[in-house]
Amino acid sequence: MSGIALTAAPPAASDSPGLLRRLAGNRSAALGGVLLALVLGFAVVGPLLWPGDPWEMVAAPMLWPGEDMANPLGTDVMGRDLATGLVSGARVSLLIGLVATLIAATIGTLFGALGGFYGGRTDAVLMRVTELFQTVPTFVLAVVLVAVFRPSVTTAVLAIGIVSWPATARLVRAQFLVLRDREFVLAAETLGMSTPRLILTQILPNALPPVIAMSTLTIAHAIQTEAALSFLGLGDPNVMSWGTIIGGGREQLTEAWYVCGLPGIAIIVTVLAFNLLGEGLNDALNPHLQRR
Amino acid sequence: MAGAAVKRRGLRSFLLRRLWQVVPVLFGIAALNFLILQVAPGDVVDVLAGEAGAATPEYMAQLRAAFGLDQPVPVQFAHYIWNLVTLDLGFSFRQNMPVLELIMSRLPATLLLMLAALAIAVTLGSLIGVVAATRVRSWVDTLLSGFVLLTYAVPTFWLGLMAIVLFSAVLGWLPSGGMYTVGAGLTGFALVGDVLAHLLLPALTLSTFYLAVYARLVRSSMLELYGADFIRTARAKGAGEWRITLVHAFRNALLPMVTMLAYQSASMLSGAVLVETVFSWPGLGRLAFEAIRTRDLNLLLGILFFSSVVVVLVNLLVDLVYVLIDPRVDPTARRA
Amino acid sequence: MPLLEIRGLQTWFETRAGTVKAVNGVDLSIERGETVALVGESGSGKSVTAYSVLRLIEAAGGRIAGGEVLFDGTDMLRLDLASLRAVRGNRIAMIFQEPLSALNPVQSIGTQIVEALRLHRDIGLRAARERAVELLELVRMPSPRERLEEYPHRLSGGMRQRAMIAIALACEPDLLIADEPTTALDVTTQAQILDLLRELQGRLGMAMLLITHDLGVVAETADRVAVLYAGRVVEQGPVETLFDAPAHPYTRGLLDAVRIEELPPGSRLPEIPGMVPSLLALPPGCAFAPRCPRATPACDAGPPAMRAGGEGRLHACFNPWLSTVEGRVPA
Amino acid sequence: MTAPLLEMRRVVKHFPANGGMVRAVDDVSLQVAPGETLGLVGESGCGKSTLARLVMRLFPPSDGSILFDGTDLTTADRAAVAEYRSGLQMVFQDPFASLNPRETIGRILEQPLVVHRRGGRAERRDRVNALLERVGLRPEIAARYPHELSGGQRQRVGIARALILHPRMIVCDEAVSALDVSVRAQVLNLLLELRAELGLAALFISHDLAVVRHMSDRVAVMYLGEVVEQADRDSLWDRPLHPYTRALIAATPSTSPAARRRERLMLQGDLPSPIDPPRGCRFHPRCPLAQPRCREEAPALRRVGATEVACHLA
Repeated sequence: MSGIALTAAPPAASDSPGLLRRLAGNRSAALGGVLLALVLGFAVVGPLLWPGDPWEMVAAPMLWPGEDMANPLGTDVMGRDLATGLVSGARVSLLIGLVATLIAATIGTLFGALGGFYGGRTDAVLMRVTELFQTVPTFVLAVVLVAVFRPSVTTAVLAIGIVSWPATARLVRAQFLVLRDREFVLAAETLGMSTPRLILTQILPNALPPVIAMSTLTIAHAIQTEAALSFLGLGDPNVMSWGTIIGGGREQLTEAWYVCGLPGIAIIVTVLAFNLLGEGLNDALNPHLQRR
Repeated sequence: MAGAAVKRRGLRSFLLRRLWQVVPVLFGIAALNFLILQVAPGDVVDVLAGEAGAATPEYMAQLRAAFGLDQPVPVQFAHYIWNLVTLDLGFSFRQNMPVLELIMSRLPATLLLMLAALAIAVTLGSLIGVVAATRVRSWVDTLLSGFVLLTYAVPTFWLGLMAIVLFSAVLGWLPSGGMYTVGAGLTGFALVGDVLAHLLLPALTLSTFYLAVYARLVRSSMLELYGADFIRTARAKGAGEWRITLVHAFRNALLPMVTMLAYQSASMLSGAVLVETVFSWPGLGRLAFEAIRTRDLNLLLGILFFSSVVVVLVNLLVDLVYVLIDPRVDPTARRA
Repeated sequence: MPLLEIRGLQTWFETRAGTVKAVNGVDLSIERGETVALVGESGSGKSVTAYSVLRLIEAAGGRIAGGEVLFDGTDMLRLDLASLRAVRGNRIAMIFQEPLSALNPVQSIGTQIVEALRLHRDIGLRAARERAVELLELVRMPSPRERLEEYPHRLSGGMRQRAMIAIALACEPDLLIADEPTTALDVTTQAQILDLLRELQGRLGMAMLLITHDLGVVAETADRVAVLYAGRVVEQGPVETLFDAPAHPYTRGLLDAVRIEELPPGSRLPEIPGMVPSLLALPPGCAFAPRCPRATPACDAGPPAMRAGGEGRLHACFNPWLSTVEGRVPA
Repeated sequence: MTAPLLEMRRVVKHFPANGGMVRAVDDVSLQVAPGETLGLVGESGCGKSTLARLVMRLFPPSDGSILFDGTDLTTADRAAVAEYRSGLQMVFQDPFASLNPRETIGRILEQPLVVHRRGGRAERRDRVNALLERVGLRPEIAARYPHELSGGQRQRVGIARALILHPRMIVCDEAVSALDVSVRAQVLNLLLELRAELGLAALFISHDLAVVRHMSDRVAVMYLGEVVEQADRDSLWDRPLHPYTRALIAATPSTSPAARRRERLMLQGDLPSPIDPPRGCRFHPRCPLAQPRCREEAPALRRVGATEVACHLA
């Protein structure tokens, strides 16, 4: 569902010192950073404010937020504290989002780099595999993987990682294809530079910036996918995530819509934070846009 | 030689070749399914028949023989492929029906939902995109950017839930789920109207994300095209802004949108699973949800295979549309 | 009255780094039926001047900050959009450097010629298509009738530029602006296109403003030439006399640098030291002074005004090479 | 004649492309003696850039062999290739694309020395500074990034990079085409000086015949992947034998008043596609002098006076 189109931009002429300054000056990046800090703070400080087991039934069911200050965000249909649940969800979401993206970015970069650099048959094979993963509806595949291998945090991370890499692979490949024929790369080649050195020192540094930007968006998407899996009942049965709370609150949707509403807002804020950050990064790393 | 004639003649061979290219893709999907079965815990038959003893022991034994589990893996794979080729997706014991039959009975509902969502997304998306592009940095444009950002962040299933709360529970305007009013026995136009009323919320929910994607895409391609040399040519010819926007820019902005459509047919099917679950829309997605709940893995794998096939066919259709609208695509050339 | 008269044109671009004064006071006039070349290196403002005439520069992010562009007596800069459109493509037409990107990729050549016709003439579709065939014949497009249905990507570079010219000539303009029309083409194709432009211009009696960086193209095509440096005309006059005895040191330097074939092979080439000044911070005096071999302190004080040098020659220099008798001295 | 430094023997390069084979370079044999400059001229798509890349070993030839200093590169071992790499360097066309945007000028220039393990850190820095000065740049520029430099300065850096390993020959592929006239003269002068000073051999490739003539001892003209004429500079310029060479000279616009009134040999049509080039003489569809024989029979290169020419009528 990652519709935010990241085209293979011409490699940036940016050097890192200016990057932070540019990011801070970029409105979306700054807003994204603030939101992300909020979510991170919630995940880190939350357990101190609302300690305890999110699964424990601590009060009367379906307490509305603000009704009882012992449970500031109310309770769900089973009388479990929502604030504690939301904190747990924040930790799960961030963890799964980050690790799954790491997996996706690694596979994607490897596939894209090899295909783009070597071209020919290697590329053809790798691209067929990539296309295959783009043809299969990714969420359905993730559902099947988690269902077959039993729901747990590990299977969720692996499943999301496995379905999320094709976009990165395509981006990296496109970058490599362009850079491969750039004159400075040819110049390095005519110097007698070895292939690994050529890839690592000449091509990769120029290919990575948009990949980093895209990875931020992949995190956002991974968090949404995790929530959707948990919503369908494919979450880790021992871990309370935002999707789990929404899935549980469905039955009493009309009576206590806040049970579904609050974790949804948490998801929106987190995903928004990463999207904004990714967009800001993309602008800051892309000299093509800077000129506007 | 006129290009149009060449194109028409090329189209047939293009279609044939594209159809031929579908074969390895299908084979790959089948291989992927088989791979999942192979690395799954327990033996294939355990997975396929579902747990908790839903299948009779006789059928389990029969399945084991059919899969030749004593045979080497390649032979098992050959069996598996043959079953798929003969459209034998197995039997669902939970639903007591062949998987293929189940899927076919649910397919029309999903297609209806997807088409409706697509139609909404494409029309509204292009409209908003064009308007935003012609008024860059105006309030319309800012509003669109905000809407797009928010839409990207909102989980589809959550949006559906909230829509139910607002439009069904609070306002009472629209039904909260299902495809038609059960037991009303409506026919003719009344039935169509009833289905449309049921369709509206799920279709809007599913379309929201894509609407934002297309609006953004159309906006950015229009902006890029406004700087294109041939737009400058049109200006130099003395063409008016409306003519430039619609005849020259928008016509070209359609191309990336069609490409995007192909990319997103798979994503849309994924979205349909969630939306159907929320709205109890009796399609493939709802079927998948039921399969998850009952751990009917065979049915789930069948849905995965079948939905992939649907995506392949949709992509084929999009390719064909692309050839028709972009004269630069040479249908006789091989894929780049 | 000249057909086109540009007076004190200033076109600026606002960037984050400051105001780029791409065109900074250009004066130029073109008579009916005459070919004037505007020549300069990249960043000299020659294309920006051309786009400013048709006010295409606004869509490119520029702003006309001052001056007048009088076409047949009316100031183009003061026209409302409807009247401006009535001039564009009708009385003033334009062709561009990259014919492939300048043609709409999803419209056939015929459609694009017909559009140019029907925007300004009350003519039926069938008649317009017949006229389009005539136009393609006029630009010597091989098998013109078949080409109507062809899309730009299927034509060769030379044929694309011919199609572009056919579009420009559709309404028989009084003035054709050609922006680097042959830069993207190979030399042998360039020769064909220049030949065609020369012939059509004579036959149709239209004036032409030729924008180019290639002094050779100027010599073979234009009647008069204006040399641009850092957004200003530094010298103008009839091509033959100006190229024979350039008055401005920049013109002379430019000519010396390109007349490679007249030097003994392998010998040192005359060069202009340094580089073009930034358009963000132009020197207060003559913009060429820092690179000029004849510069004096006076050159840094204020910009030199345009002065007449006889035989229709004009130059903006405090210390010009004036003796026409002496001719060009090979460095 | 001394033993050639670079020798191409019947080199062929074909690329698969949409619906056919691009015959980018077809049976080309060329030689460059030590200290000599061979000019290579032709229009876009004639195969001159492919030839440069073949010489630089960026891809192998489909057929034929390329010898540098007597060693066949297609069969050479790693050590010989490394030796070859340092002996033959290239100056690229686009000064904006030929420098890595993420490396400083100093790093870019030092890299070849690091790759070939030459000198210690201090020695390398000295060499970089000395060379920067030699190409007319201040040593402070070593700390800058390419985007901070002008086009002319970048091309000087490109030349410095090509020279840092003390090559015996350089390949210049359209090395001044992207530069403005006033800067072009500066860069050409620098190349002339350095070549004389270092006794370099060169392959100088350009579409501009006047520039090629100025820079070269001998000139070869390519058309659609083939060498159609090859001669010493003056014979080719003063007495071109191939109709294509004549048309090329005639089509080059000149600022001299005399040239304005000269008789032109105008070619018809455009360059055919290098996919499935014309049968017989590849130039015959555009040749004003073509005979029936030219359609049937491909002319071989043969010697006429001081010139080698591939034309039935020469």
